[in-house]
Amino acid sequence: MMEVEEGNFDEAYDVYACMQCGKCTGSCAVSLRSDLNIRELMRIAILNENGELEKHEEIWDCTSCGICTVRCPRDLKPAEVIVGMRSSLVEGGTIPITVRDALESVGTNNNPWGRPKSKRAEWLEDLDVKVKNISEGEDAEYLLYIGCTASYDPRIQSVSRAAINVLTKLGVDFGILGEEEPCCGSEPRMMGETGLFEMLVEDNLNLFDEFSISKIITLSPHAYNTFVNDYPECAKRLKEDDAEIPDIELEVKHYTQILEELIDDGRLDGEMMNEFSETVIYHDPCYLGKRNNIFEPPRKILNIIPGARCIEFDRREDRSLCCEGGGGRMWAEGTGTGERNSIIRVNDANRDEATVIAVACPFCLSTLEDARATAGYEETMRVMDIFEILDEVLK
Amino acid sequence: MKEYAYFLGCITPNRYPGIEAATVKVLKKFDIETRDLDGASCCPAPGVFGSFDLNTWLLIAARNVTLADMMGLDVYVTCNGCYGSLQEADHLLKEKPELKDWVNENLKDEGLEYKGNIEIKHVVELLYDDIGIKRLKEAVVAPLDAKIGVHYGCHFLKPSAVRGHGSSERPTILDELVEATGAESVDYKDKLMCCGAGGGVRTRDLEVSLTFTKQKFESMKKAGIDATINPCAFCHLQMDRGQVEIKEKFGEEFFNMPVLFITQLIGLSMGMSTEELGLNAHAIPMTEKFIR
Amino acid sequence: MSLVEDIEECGWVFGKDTVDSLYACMQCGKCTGSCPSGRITGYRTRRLMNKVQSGDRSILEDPDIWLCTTCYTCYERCPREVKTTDVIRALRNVAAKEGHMSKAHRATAMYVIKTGHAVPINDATKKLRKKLGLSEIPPTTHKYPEALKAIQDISKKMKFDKLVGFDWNTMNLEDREEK
Amino acid sequence: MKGLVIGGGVAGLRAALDIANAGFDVYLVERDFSIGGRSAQIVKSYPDLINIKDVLKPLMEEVYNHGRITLLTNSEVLGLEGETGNFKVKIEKKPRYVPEGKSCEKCIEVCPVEVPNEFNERLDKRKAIFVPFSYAVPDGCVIDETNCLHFKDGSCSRCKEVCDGINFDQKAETIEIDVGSVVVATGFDPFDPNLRPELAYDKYDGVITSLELERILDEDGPTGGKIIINGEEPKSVVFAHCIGSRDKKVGNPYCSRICCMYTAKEAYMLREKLPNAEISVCYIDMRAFGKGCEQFYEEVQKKQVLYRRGVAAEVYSNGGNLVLRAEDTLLSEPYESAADMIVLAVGVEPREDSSELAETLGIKVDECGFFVEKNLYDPVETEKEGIFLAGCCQGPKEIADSIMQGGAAAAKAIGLMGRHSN
Repeated sequence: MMEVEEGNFDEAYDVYACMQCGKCTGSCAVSLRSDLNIRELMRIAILNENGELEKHEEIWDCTSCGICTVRCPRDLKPAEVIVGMRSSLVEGGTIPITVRDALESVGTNNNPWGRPKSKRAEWLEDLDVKVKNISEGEDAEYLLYIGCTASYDPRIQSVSRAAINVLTKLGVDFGILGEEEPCCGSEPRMMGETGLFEMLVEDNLNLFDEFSISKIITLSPHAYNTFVNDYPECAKRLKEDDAEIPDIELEVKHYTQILEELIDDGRLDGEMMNEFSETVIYHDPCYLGKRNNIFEPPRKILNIIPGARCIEFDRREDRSLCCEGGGGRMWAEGTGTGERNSIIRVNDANRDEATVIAVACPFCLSTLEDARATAGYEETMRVMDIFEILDEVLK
Repeated sequence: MKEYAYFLGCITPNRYPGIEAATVKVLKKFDIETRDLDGASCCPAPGVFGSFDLNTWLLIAARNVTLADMMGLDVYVTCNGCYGSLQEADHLLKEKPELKDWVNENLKDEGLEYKGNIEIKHVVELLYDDIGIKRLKEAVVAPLDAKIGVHYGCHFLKPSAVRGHGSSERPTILDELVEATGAESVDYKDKLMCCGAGGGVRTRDLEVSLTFTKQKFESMKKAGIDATINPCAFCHLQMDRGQVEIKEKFGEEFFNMPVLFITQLIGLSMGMSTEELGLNAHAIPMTEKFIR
Repeated sequence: MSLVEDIEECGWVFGKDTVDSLYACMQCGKCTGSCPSGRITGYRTRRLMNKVQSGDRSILEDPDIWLCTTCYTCYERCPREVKTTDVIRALRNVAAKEGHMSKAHRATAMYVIKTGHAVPINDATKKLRKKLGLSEIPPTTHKYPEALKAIQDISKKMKFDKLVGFDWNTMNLEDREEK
Repeated sequence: MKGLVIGGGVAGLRAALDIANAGFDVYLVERDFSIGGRSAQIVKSYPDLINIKDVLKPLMEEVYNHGRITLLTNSEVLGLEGETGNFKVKIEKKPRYVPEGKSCEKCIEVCPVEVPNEFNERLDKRKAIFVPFSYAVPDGCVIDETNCLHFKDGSCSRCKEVCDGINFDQKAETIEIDVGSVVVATGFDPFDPNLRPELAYDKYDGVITSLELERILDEDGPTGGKIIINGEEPKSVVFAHCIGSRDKKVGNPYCSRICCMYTAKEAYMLREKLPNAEISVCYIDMRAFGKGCEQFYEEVQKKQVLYRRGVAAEVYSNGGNLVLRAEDTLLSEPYESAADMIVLAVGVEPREDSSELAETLGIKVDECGFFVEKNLYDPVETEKEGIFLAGCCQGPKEIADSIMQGGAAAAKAIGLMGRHSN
């Protein structure tokens, strides 16, 4: 049987309880076009030793969308088994070079994009609005956690700027960490770098404590997920190992949840907006939807925008088709050869005559933007983060 | 006296005529006369031609059966492939009237008509049923003191429902014949395994087919076997010539295990010479125990 | 036509029931577990049956289907009495029809058309036959030209010559790309 | 001494008859308007394919006409006190408003209310005054007061205008009876597939449950036995096993036992009606342990019903065409299968209100909601002496087993009442 730090794969993930029904593989976002077969991997985890994993390059095809775990009839966590397998590969050093570079960059630059830490706040430069910087001692109710991708990727930086504009207009008391903002660790964790993730959790919790941060708004569902689901568990484990972890309880929200609260409180409504004469189709991000059951808030926001005709994908909410941006896929080539999900997605949107695909995740924005260009919809369709739409329509 | 037509097939007359000579001689000693089946062809091989085109296979096989049918003689074979082809075709034709009509329609031009009045026999059946163990034992003048590994071959036993020699998993008929010669039939691990030649595998992928054979010889060696006997010219070729090919392909030590057709073994026990049984023409030379 | 219908057509001599027995396959794997070829090659009988059931034509191109030696072990042991070996032979007929026939197999077929024997006689054997007191030429198609003609007539009538690509002018195989 | 049987499905019918035939008077309490239970919705049995109606109808009539059986339909048990040999049971008898046996059906024609017909799994409509099903016992019309306009706002009495038998003034009454023993045989509910939203049961008309298909297969059903989905005969059908069974995510970790075989039977019946359709079945393991069941399974396969190992993963529509995705776990290959009709083999669940009844009776339910038997060796007794279990309320089982358990529970009840009578 395969081994991980926590013991063997059965102790860590209950692999013997798998009944090999194939619900995971059948549900998997990439199984139709990649060799990734999670059911088979569950079997291999019992029957083989860790060395076997080197033959399975497709382990890096997993987008960590989590649907296998969501649907498993035996209530197992196949998505975590993949993380465990990647951990073993990371430990053994047999990982794709691009993944290795990304992980090393997190260690040295605090982001996986290989960009210097000093440039993390560059996106702020052409912004008209003044933003509080909590790391410079300014007080704010919320930390707006931008995240690595929205800090460095030129296309996604526009979401960060839109976020500042919108939240400021709506009177939310928030600040940022600027250059001091760390990597949240979500992607390193999904890429199997458990040790690095633990280090980030320890450092980040201490950083939040230092600046008395307890309420966080995230742009990315990935950051949201890791703060809400991974941090508490990891902190508990670290404490048991006598690490110095501050006793803070974080209240973390994805930005769509904050905006929903503003709508409920009457602080955001359609009258504050100009007409948005578009047919908008919303693409559920896996980390917001499947993994955390947050389906309503983004729809609620889009539905109050005047002039917007909101339509839906056939595959939506918990059946939403993963864009393949998560789980470290931004840094792994992938073995599949068939049509990418993001292409299927923009084609579906086009068939349904959508003019705007609304997203609420930097990875979805990135993959769908690429697909839009590849599929030739540059003239007829835009891919926009909900923040970007609001920035455009708010008076 | 009994009379049979002998369907030679390909490998017996064209590669291992020793099998033909031994068989005719042994049968004659027991008053079984062999008549030529003039104009017979390749059976054609059931796994090979049956895999290419079943219509052609059936027609050629039916033609061969009909040649004997028109002589009014039951026919015997010395190859499991021939046995498989002719018996399967005969069985299908006896079972399915529409097939018989189709065959006769197509054989009309050759002046042939299949009637289904004869039986297809394997020489092993002649030895076991017509002659019998008792008479075989009585005929032994030079009992063999040797450990024999029996190879049945697949199409002699299977499909068992058509062949009718009982269980294909626990056959004894050849072992009984071997023991009648004074030799000991020794069990070995892959006794019932295919030799690897059939189904077109030898032709298409010699290395794969030899891997079967090699495995059989390895387990025979382990069991301390002196020689292997078979009832099938094709298996015979695979196991005799195959040993040379195994050495060529895999560069391993020679197994050097003599390969005998069942009537060759019986011939030896009845005092016939190694030479008249064609045994000295084999690729693997006989060891002392089989030289008379 | 679906794959199974093709197989039914090619295997009509066995009868429809024989080919259709494959629908009784419950995928227990007894066949694969029993297969001597599967012990040393990538040939997987159960998988083949499954693919045939689901009409996956890609198996026609799969060279593995030619690794069955027709030993009938699977056929004998099948708990559902699927006529595996017959199904495989009929399936190979379909593959051959679509041009998936190896050069070596075509050559074997050629010998039968040319001589009536898949393994024709040679000089060494002629000598040996004489020494053993047998007729130098066996009393088969080798001896009787009219018998050989009968075999050739059957090959033409069944279009077997076309199937294997036999050229009557050169009495040899025509050049053909191996699929 | 008298007996009580709660539930008029096959298990309860068998129990009531056996107790009555042993010489004891027995009450049979049924919540619905008719006895017959779930079996009445089923067309044929497996593996012998006999018409359920041919067996069930005589059984129902025998119960109805039996001198020792008091049949209380449209009735519910409200309370139970006392102990074995001496239970006092409170029962609410609700009115039918129409005399039993009355069914000239003129009233149905004039009724303006149309509601989904539960008996046909809501695939067609019925009126507020209606005949529960073709061979209901007691027969005749009944009024469903929750939907009847007369009871809603008094705005309608059209049925009464054409039928003087109708009496809106009937009132529910509570009666109290003394019984020595109780057999509980309250049956099951089918799993609600909306708890597995990825299968999109709520989204597409082409996705149906096996019980819905059962009604569609019935010559007396909503389509007259024609297989019609979205107005057309389906060309491809996929059955999906283990929907709501063997599934911890929906709280049903158990195997429902009957789905493998009822699916085989439905596939068989479907094949008869659709000789050219592609029919396949997604399954995890095949459980065909009943007498004759394995042979039947083989027979079904031979009708070119393709069994593919691997559970159904999800259903979506690709530009209007249904697609089912799953992995063929034998080939280790995920696949997408187009299907005009997808039949979800829904599992067996305890009745929604089984815990309430357990509390009323003072017996236990297990973590899944099924009533708990005393132990493995007393499979029809409960921990409370004098209360026995039969049929699917104790755990999933097929019709034959339910009947068997009904008989066993009756034998226990007879023995107990015999001891107390002496």
